[in-house]
Amino acid sequence: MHNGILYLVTQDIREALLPIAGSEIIVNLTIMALGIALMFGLVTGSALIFTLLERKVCAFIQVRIGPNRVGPGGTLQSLADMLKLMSKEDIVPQGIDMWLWVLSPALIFVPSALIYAMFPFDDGVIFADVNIGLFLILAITSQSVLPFLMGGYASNSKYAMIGGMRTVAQMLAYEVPMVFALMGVVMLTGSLKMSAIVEAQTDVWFVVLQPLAFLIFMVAALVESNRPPFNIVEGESEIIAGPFTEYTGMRWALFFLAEFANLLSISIMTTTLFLGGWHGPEFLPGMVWFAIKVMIMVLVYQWIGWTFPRLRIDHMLTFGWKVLLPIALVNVLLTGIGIYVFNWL
Amino acid sequence: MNYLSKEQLQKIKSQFATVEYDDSQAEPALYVARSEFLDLLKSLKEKVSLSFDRLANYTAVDYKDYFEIVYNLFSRRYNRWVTVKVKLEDHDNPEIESVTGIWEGANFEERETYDLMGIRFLNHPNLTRILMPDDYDAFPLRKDFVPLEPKIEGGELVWHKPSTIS
Amino acid sequence: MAQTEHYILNMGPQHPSTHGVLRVKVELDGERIVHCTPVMGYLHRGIEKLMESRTYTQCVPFTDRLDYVSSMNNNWAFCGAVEKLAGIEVPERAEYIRVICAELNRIASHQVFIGSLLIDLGAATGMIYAFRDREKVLDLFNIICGARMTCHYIRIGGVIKDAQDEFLKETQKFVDYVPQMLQEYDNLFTGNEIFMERLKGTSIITKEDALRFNMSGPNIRASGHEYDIRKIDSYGVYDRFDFQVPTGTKGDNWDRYRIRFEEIRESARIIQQALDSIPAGPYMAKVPKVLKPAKGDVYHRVENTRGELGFYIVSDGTTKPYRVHIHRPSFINLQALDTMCKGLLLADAVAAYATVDPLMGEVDC
Amino acid sequence: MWGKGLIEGMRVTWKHFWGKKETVYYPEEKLPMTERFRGGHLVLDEKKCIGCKLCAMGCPNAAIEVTVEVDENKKRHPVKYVHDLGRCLYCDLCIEACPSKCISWDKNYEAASYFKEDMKYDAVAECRGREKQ
Repeated sequence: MHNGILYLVTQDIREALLPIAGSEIIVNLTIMALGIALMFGLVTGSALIFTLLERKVCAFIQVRIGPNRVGPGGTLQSLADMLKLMSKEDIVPQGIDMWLWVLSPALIFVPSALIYAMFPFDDGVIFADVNIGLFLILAITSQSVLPFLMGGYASNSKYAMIGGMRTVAQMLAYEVPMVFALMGVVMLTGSLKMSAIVEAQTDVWFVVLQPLAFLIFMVAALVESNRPPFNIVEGESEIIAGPFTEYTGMRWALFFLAEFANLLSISIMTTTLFLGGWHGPEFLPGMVWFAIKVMIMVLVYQWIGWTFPRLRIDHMLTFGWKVLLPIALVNVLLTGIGIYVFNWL
Repeated sequence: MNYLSKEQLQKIKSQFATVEYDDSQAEPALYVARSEFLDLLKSLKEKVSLSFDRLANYTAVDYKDYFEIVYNLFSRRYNRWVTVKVKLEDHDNPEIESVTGIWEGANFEERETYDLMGIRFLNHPNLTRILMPDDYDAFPLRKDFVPLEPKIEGGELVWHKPSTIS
Repeated sequence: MAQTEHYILNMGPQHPSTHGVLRVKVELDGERIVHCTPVMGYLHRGIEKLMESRTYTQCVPFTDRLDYVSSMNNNWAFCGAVEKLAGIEVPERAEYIRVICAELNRIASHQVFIGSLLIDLGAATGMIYAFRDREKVLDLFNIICGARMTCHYIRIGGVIKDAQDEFLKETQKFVDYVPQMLQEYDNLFTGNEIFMERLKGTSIITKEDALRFNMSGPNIRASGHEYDIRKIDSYGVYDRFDFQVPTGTKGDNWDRYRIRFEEIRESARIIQQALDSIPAGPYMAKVPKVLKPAKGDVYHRVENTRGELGFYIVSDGTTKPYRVHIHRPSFINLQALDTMCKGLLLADAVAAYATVDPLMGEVDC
Repeated sequence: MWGKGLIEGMRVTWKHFWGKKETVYYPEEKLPMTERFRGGHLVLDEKKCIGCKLCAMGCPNAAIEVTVEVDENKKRHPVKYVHDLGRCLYCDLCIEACPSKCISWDKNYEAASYFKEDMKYDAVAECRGREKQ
C-alpha cells in the first residue's frame, strides 16, 4: 500500500467524489484532469520561479544583487518579464518556412511537459507508472531535437541554421552515453519502471552504488537540456541565440519556458534515479524530501553553469564519444560483475 | 631614440641619385623621387648594416599642390630611425607603387590612405575603401574636401555632391 | 566529386561577441572557417580631420576617444609628440605621475581584455570579476582627474592637476591587492581545464607572421618577439624602472592571454617602484597658453595597451596642426585575423577576435 | 589531474555566492562623487562672470554659447549661457580657461533626458533660479 501524502489526499478526494459522480470512470477522469492541470501549473510555475532563481544565483555568484525592483526583493520579476514578453510585438521575419517556424515553439514544449507523466513525485503519486517508464522518458526527451532543428531550419537565418545543426550533433553524442549510464541503474533494479527504481533505493541510494553513472548522467543531462557550460546550441557569443535567433515575444518565451522545464526535469531525474526519490528520514513527508532534493539539484546545475566557460563543439563531441561512452560501458561491465559477485556471496 | 647617422645618409645619397636631404637639420628626412623609392626602401630593409625591418608609420600629407608620402622606418637591431618621403607632384591624379611587396603589414594603412587621401597604389593586393562606405566619392583628408550629403532615395542610401559650395 | 558551397556568415557589426562594431565576413565550410575578412568603418568619426581644425590643446580630449579603455596612454602619445615638436621639457614629478597613470590604465585595459575574452568563451562570471576589479582602477582615475574613462589628464607639458596623497595611498592599496586579484583569476579560470583546452594551440600566429603583418604589443610578444617600446625605445622615465617584458613561445590564444596576465603583474611592479620614488616638485611645465610649434613634422610613439600607438604630426607654424596621422595598433593587428582564423572552428574565431583585442574606437579612429 | 581546476573554480564561485556584494541599490543608494569629478551641468556664478567668452573659445566641440551684454558702466555680463550637454566632452577645458573661476560642475551624473531639447540648458537662468531659492 502506498503512503505518500499526495496519494492519500487523492484517495480522499476519490472517496468524496464517488457518491456525487456515481461512476468510477468519471471520478478517475476528473482526478486525471485535476492532475494534468496541476502538472502544467507546476511546469510553468517552476519556469517562473527558476527564472528568478537563475538570475538571483547568477547575480550572487557574480557579486551582484540581482533583480530587486519588482515586488519584495524582486520576487515578482519573472512575472513582470512574462507580461513584457506577452505584450511584445510578434515579429515574423521574411522568407521563413511559416509552418515549421510556427510549430517549432509549440512543439518544443511537448516533450518537456510529456515526461512529467512518468516522474514519481511521491509514493504512489505518478501519472503513468508504465513498466517501461525510463525507456519512455529517454525516448521522449530525444524528440526535443526536432523542434530545435525545425526552428533553426525554418528561420531563414544563418545563425539559426548553425544552431539547429549543432543540436543534432550534440544530441547524438550524448544520448548514447546517457543511456548506457542509466543501464547500470536498470541492472541494479531489474526494472525500467520508475516507481520500482525509487523503491530499490530504500536502503542505499544509487549515487553510492553508481558514482560513475551519476557523473556521466549529470554531464549528459546538462547537455540534453542545453544548460551552460554545454549551451553550444545557443552559445550567445558565437551564434547569437542559435535556433531562437529570429523568435520574439511569446514564441521566444515558449523556448524559454521549455528550457526551464527541462532544468526541472533533469533535476527530477537525477533525484529519482540516483538520490533516492522521495526517500528520506521519517520526520518530513516524502513529497517534501523530494522537493528539497530537486531544489538542491537545480542549484547545483546552476552553480556549475555559472562557473565554467562554454565548451567548444568538437571538444564536446570528442568528450561524449571518446570519454563518456567508454566509461559508461565500463560502468555497465563493472555493475554486471558486481551483481554477479553480490549474488554469489 | 637614435636617428640614422649623417655618414650613412651620405652613403645612401651617393648610391641613389635622386635622394636629397636637408643637412642643417638634426634628423633630416630623405626625399626621394618616385622612380627610385622602392629600390631605396628595399635596400634600407635588406642591407645588414641598415636593416630597417619595421615600417613603424606610414602616411600621406596633402600640401595642397602636391602630396607627400611619409615612411617612418625603425630598425629593431640597431634601434635606429629614418624617415623617407616621396613627393607626388600630380595633385589631381596621385599614384604610387605599393610597398606591400616589401612590408606586407602596410596593406591596411595603404588602403586607409587610399580611402581618406585618394592616392592610388599600384600593385596593391586589394585596394578598396576601408573606413568610408564603398560608394563614397570623396576623400575626406584632402584639404579641399567638401562633405557629401547622404540622402535616402528609393530605400537606398545615396551620396550627393553638395550643389552649392559655401 | 560534388562541390559544396561555402557558407558566408556576417558576424557583426551587431553581434554579442565582436568588440564594438567590428564586422567579420566569415566563410564557413561546416563549422570550419575558410576565410575571414574584417570589415570596419562603422565607428569612423574622422578624428584625424577633426584635429586639423582644433588647437593643440583642444586636440587632447579627442585622443581619449580613440582607444577609450586606455585613454591615459593615448593622451601621453599625443602630448609626447607635441612636446617633441615644440621642445617642451616635462617636469620630473609629472613623468612619474604619467607612468603611474599609464600603468594603471594598462591594468584596467588588460582587465577589459580578460573580461571580454571570458564572456566570449561563455564564462560570464569571470567577466564580472574582471570588471569588478577594473572598477577599482577607474575609481582611482576618478580621484585624480574626475573622469573614469575619458581621462584627459595627461596634458602638453605635464599633467593638469597634481596627484593628491589620497590618490597615492589608494594606488598603493590597489597595488597590494593585485597579487590576490590575479590569484583569484588563476583559481577561477586559468587553471580551468575547459578554458585551457579552448585556448591552447588555437589560432596560432608565428613570429614570422607577426613580423610580416607589422603587429605590435602583446600580440607580437606572444609570438616570441620581444618588442616593447617601453624597453627598446624608452620614453618618459621608463628606463629608470626595473621590469620584465613577458614573451610567449607559440603565439596561440593561450600565450596571448598569459602575456596580458603577466603584464598586469609587471605593471603593478612598475607602479610600486614609481610610488616609492616619486619626487616632489612642479607637475606642469611652463607652456604658453596658445601653443605655436615651429614648422616641421614629428613621429612619436608609445606602448599603448594594444601595441605601438604613434602620432605623426605636421605643423605649419600655426596654432593648429596641419596634419595628424594616428598609427593605431588595433588597426594593424587586425590584418592577422585571416591568417589566425583559417581552418578553425567558429567558436575559436570568437576567441581569436577577443585575444587580438581590437578596440573599434581605435581601429576606425 | 584533469578536473582539479574545475573544482577549484567551483570553490571560488561558492565563496562569492555567500560573500559580500559589490553593487549597490542605485537610486536609493548613490556613490559619492570625488572632488575633481567632471560631469553634470555647469554652475555659473553670474556675479563673477566677466563675459570674456574664453570658455566658449576654449571648448573643442563648440558646446558653449555665450551671449554677452555691456551695461552702462561698460561692464560685460552674460545674458545667456547655453551649454549643450549633447556636444559636451566633459574635458574641463572651459573651467580651466576661465580667468575669474566662475564656472564649476554640479557633479550630478544623472544627466540623461528623454528629449533632445532637454540636453540644452541656460546656465544663467539656472543661476538666477538658485538665487531665488
